[in-house]
Amino acid sequence: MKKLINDPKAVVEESVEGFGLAHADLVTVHPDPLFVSRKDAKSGKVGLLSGGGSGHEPLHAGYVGFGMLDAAVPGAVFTSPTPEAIIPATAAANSGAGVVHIVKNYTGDVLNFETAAEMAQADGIEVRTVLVNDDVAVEDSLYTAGRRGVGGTVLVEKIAGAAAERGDGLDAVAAIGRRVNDNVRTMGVALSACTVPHAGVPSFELADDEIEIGIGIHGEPGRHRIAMENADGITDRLLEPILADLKPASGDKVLLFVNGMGGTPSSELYIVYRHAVKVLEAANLVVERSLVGNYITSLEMQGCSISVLRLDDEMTALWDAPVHTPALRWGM
Amino acid sequence: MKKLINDPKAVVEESVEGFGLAHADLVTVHPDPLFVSRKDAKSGKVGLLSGGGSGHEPLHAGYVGFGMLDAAVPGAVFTSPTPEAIIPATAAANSGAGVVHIVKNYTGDVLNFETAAEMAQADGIEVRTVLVNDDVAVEDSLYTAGRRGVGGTVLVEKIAGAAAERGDGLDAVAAIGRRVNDNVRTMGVALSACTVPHAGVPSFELADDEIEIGIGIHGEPGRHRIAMENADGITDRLLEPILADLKPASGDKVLLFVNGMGGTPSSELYIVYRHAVKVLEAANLVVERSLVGNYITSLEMQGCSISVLRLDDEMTALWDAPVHTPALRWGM
Amino acid sequence: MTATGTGTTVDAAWAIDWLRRSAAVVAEHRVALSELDRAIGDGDHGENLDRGFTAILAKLDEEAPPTPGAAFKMAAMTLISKVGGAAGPLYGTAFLRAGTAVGDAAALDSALLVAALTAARDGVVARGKAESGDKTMIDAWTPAVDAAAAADRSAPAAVLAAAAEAAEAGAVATDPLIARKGRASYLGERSMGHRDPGAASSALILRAAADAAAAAAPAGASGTGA
Amino acid sequence: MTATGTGTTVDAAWAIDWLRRSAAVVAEHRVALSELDRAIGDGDHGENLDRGFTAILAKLDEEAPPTPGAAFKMAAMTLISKVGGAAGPLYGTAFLRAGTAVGDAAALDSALLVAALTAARDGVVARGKAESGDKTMIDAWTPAVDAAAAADRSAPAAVLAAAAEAAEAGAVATDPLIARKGRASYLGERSMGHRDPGAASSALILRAAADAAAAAAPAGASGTGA
Ligand SMILES: Nc1ncnc2c1ncn2[C@@H]1O[C@H](COP(=O)(O)OP(=O)(O)O)[C@@H](O)[C@H]1O
Ligand SMILES: Nc1ncnc2c1ncn2[C@@H]1O[C@H](COP(=O)(O)OP(=O)(O)O)[C@@H](O)[C@H]1O
Ligand SMILES: [Mg+2]
Ligand SMILES: [Mg+2]
Ligand SMILES: [Mg+2]
Ligand SMILES: [Mg+2]
Repeated sequence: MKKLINDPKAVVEESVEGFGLAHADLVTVHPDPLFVSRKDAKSGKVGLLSGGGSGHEPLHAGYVGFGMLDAAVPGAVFTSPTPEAIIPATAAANSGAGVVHIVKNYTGDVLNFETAAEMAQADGIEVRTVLVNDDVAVEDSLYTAGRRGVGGTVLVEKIAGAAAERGDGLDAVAAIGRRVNDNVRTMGVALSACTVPHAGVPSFELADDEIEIGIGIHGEPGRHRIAMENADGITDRLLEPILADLKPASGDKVLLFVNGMGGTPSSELYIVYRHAVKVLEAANLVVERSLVGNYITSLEMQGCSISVLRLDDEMTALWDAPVHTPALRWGM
Repeated sequence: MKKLINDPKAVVEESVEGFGLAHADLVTVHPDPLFVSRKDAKSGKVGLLSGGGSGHEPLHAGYVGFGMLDAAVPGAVFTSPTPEAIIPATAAANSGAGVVHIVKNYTGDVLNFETAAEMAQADGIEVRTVLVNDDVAVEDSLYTAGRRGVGGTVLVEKIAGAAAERGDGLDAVAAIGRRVNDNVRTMGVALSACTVPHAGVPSFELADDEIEIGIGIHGEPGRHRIAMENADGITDRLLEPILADLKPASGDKVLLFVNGMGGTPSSELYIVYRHAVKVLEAANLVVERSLVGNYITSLEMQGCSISVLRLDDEMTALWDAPVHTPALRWGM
Repeated sequence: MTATGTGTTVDAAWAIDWLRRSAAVVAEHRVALSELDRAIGDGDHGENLDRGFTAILAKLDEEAPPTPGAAFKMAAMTLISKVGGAAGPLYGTAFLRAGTAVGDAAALDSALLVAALTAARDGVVARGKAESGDKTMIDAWTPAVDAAAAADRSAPAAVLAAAAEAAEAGAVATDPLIARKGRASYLGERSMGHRDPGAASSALILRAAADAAAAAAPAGASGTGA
Repeated sequence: MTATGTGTTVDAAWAIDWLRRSAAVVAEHRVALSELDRAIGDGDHGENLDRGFTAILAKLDEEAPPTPGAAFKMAAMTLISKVGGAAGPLYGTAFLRAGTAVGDAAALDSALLVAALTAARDGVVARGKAESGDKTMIDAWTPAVDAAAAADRSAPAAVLAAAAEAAEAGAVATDPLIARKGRASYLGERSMGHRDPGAASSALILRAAADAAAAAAPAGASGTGA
């Protein structure tokens, strides 16, 4: 394992410290328990908080700022944070109107946020939870812990964040977050595994001509292992279950999000995007908005995920609304 | 070699096509000869053009847009483009006030841009060339092709782009570009090599406990191969020759740019940034501006480069000026 | 601190010794547990538990809990705040419920121990909603609780030894199962042929409880357990 | 097309044959040339030249240049527009200067050939500023030009054979050198022990010129060359 790190046990702390130094205009880093809060939040708005294991950067701390999150709680690498950190972060995100927790659907995240939400409510902070579970790779959700929260999380955070920024109330912000989740589907592929710093070995082994289809974002193996294919073929394989599950109507407007897992150059993401647009247009969908880049990653994993969000006019307007965070910025 | 590509020979064309689809609001892709031009350039401003081998994305096409480049010419992977494409791109970038070519100092780039500039001038377009050569890894520049253009290129493009946008004349834009180049120094490290698509094998071999210090951005080996060190140690090694060469005075204001080579997660870049800030502050420098991320890459190479730019007030103001390109955006 | 006991009950010293022995086996098996998790999860289970039990050791060094219940509650709060992931809240709930079950009793007899183990298991089920056969820590805990309930109640050491043995068998028995809860469930059939890490760690921790009780019991006072 | 020649001159057919043979050897050695470049450069030299010569073949299929000079100029423009990198402008300049040197002569005798080779080399030096010993294509070209100038001038085939032989030796002789120009110069001493890719490709292309001339010469008309 070769990484630009010092002590494998201090990776998250040191990285977030550096992040805080680089973005001191936007965020404050609270070191112990570790969480990140927004510097300029206006009082009285609904607070937005997300968190989860680290290793998915820029998610979540990179999205703290105007028009998106008010606080982010980074756990250990690929390990959900504990209530110990979520509770004070919830308090920091609260300016009187309550806090929405955006939680990716993993047993650990759900349990820890559940406990934290209970304790924050006991302290008098209203909490609503938006569970993100957009991963169509998980087929039999009845017989599993349910679909995972993956790429769609970024879109939920942006759109719900814009709703909070324009002054929507607690239930309204949670409702728009859920609406985004209900309308987004994601599927991912890994060309290589990633190496968790404290483990020191890749999280799975993949032969030189194999890829994993249907991965999550924690370096876990996917649903199927298949022989390497070209970019167009892989794109077809990712889009097929997305469209089968989302069942968009002809003429629907969509946001197409091609996300890099961390170790794939953006040039390759654009090759995937190119074909994805063709597939969606052939299905009579209108690609109204796009996002291409490393927005929710698995350390240095090579691969990508594709998310398709069915847009309505309100979601589009909230997507377009100004945002100013370390990792997503436009309109200001 | 596993990559999200179709035909290794079509990588650049397909990737730029996808890029054009994703950013159709900002850029136009001209397929043959291949170049990218800005959609909304205002008439009468000095045009800015850059180009070079592909594989460094988002450089250069990602910087086409308001406040930065007017055209970019992507060559084959790691191979400078030819006059055949540079000439029409120069014509597209010209709206009457002439064009500045920003050229990274490599024999191939210099020769091809030289030829193109000559031919464009013959067609009546005034051309000035800003040669970027910020790489302190090249020690004996008298006995080599001279220092290479690396990370500093991004800063030259941003700051000269802002000067052109505010209406500076041809010589003034070239002068500010040269001033940035004169005040920036860069040094890079590779933890792994990258694989050029048509080659199919990594551009060099590196043992599990070795790193290359002083790499360029073309997958070429560096100046020294050393045993793996921790992030702080590597950061020290990169900053030492930068500061020795730049010789900043105590109290100088600097921009600190920690750039990922493509395959390194941003969390690791922030660990490097964290220590770099400490080293610069210990040298009594004021880190006034920062940039951390993948801005000039070598495909999926793991590693980073550090650039330090000595700022003056004008450069800082031009850095802060609004920019709206696919890969760099703020203030609008 | 040397664990003590009358042979028919276990006390705070036993509880503390249990936690210390748990910390030791978790540290010893840290890599192995993460390795199990790497096969069907995300490779952090050993690391997670080690972080939690290291924090428990630090707390124990600061202040010795006066009762088994206080020790369990301290362990619960520490695991909940330090472990994260699925295992943190689940183990935390287990210790919390065990603590509530024993109240502030200074000594626990076999019946109270069985009640504590049952409450712990029920807490994990309540939080995680897993059923037997879902390939989770429940597949170690439920056989352990059943064995404890059926064991010779003359000595806690015997009860805990029976529980540990059953937990170990239960962990081994997760190998052929298809996971239906937790991260491993995403693998579907590919989770077959691997041991559930949480079941494995549960067996280690219950064995530590039995070992602490055996060490605490006066010579000859223990029951049928190892 | 069969190359023809009087034995004392070479013509357009020879020039076309040279370009076709060059395309063939470059294609054959594409991977090997890139492999040389991978060691001390960026691994694209074979790919670059192959792209250029493939384009030259396409142009030749469209229209046969009427004179050697026209063939050289067509090659020059194609290499400049298609190859990129350092090699594109340098080889392009070489062919351009050679074309200018021979003007629109229909047949080139040995003296004109030597002048063309000299002009080509001088063009590369003018563009690239490399000196002998800098570990570049110049280290193949300069010995080639010197050998051509000194060769028996009775037949172009002999002149070109001498040039090719010297270029090959020159390419081999780049192995121990430290590069001072081009990408390889960034490696400093680490460039030692590797052959310069541009010198290697120059030797291949000059050998193709000699082979084309040998094929064109009537049996027995060639000089001392191989
Ligand atoms: N719903 C559940 N009920 C009971 N145990 C569970 C459940 N989900 C996960 N587990 C247990 O947690 C273990 C994984 O713990 P750990 O690796 O620390 O957390 P994470 O899965 O969040 O990385 C699994 O091996 C399993 O025994
Ligand atoms: N300044 C120079 N003068 C002469 N030849 C040069 C010079 N710079 C580079 N070369 C030649 O070009 C070759 C490399 O060509 P190529 O790999 O196609 O271009 P690039 O280096 O741009 O990738 C070198 O092997 C060397 O022979
Ligand atoms: Mg985990
Ligand atoms: Mg090249
Ligand atoms: Mg785990
Ligand atoms: Mg090369």
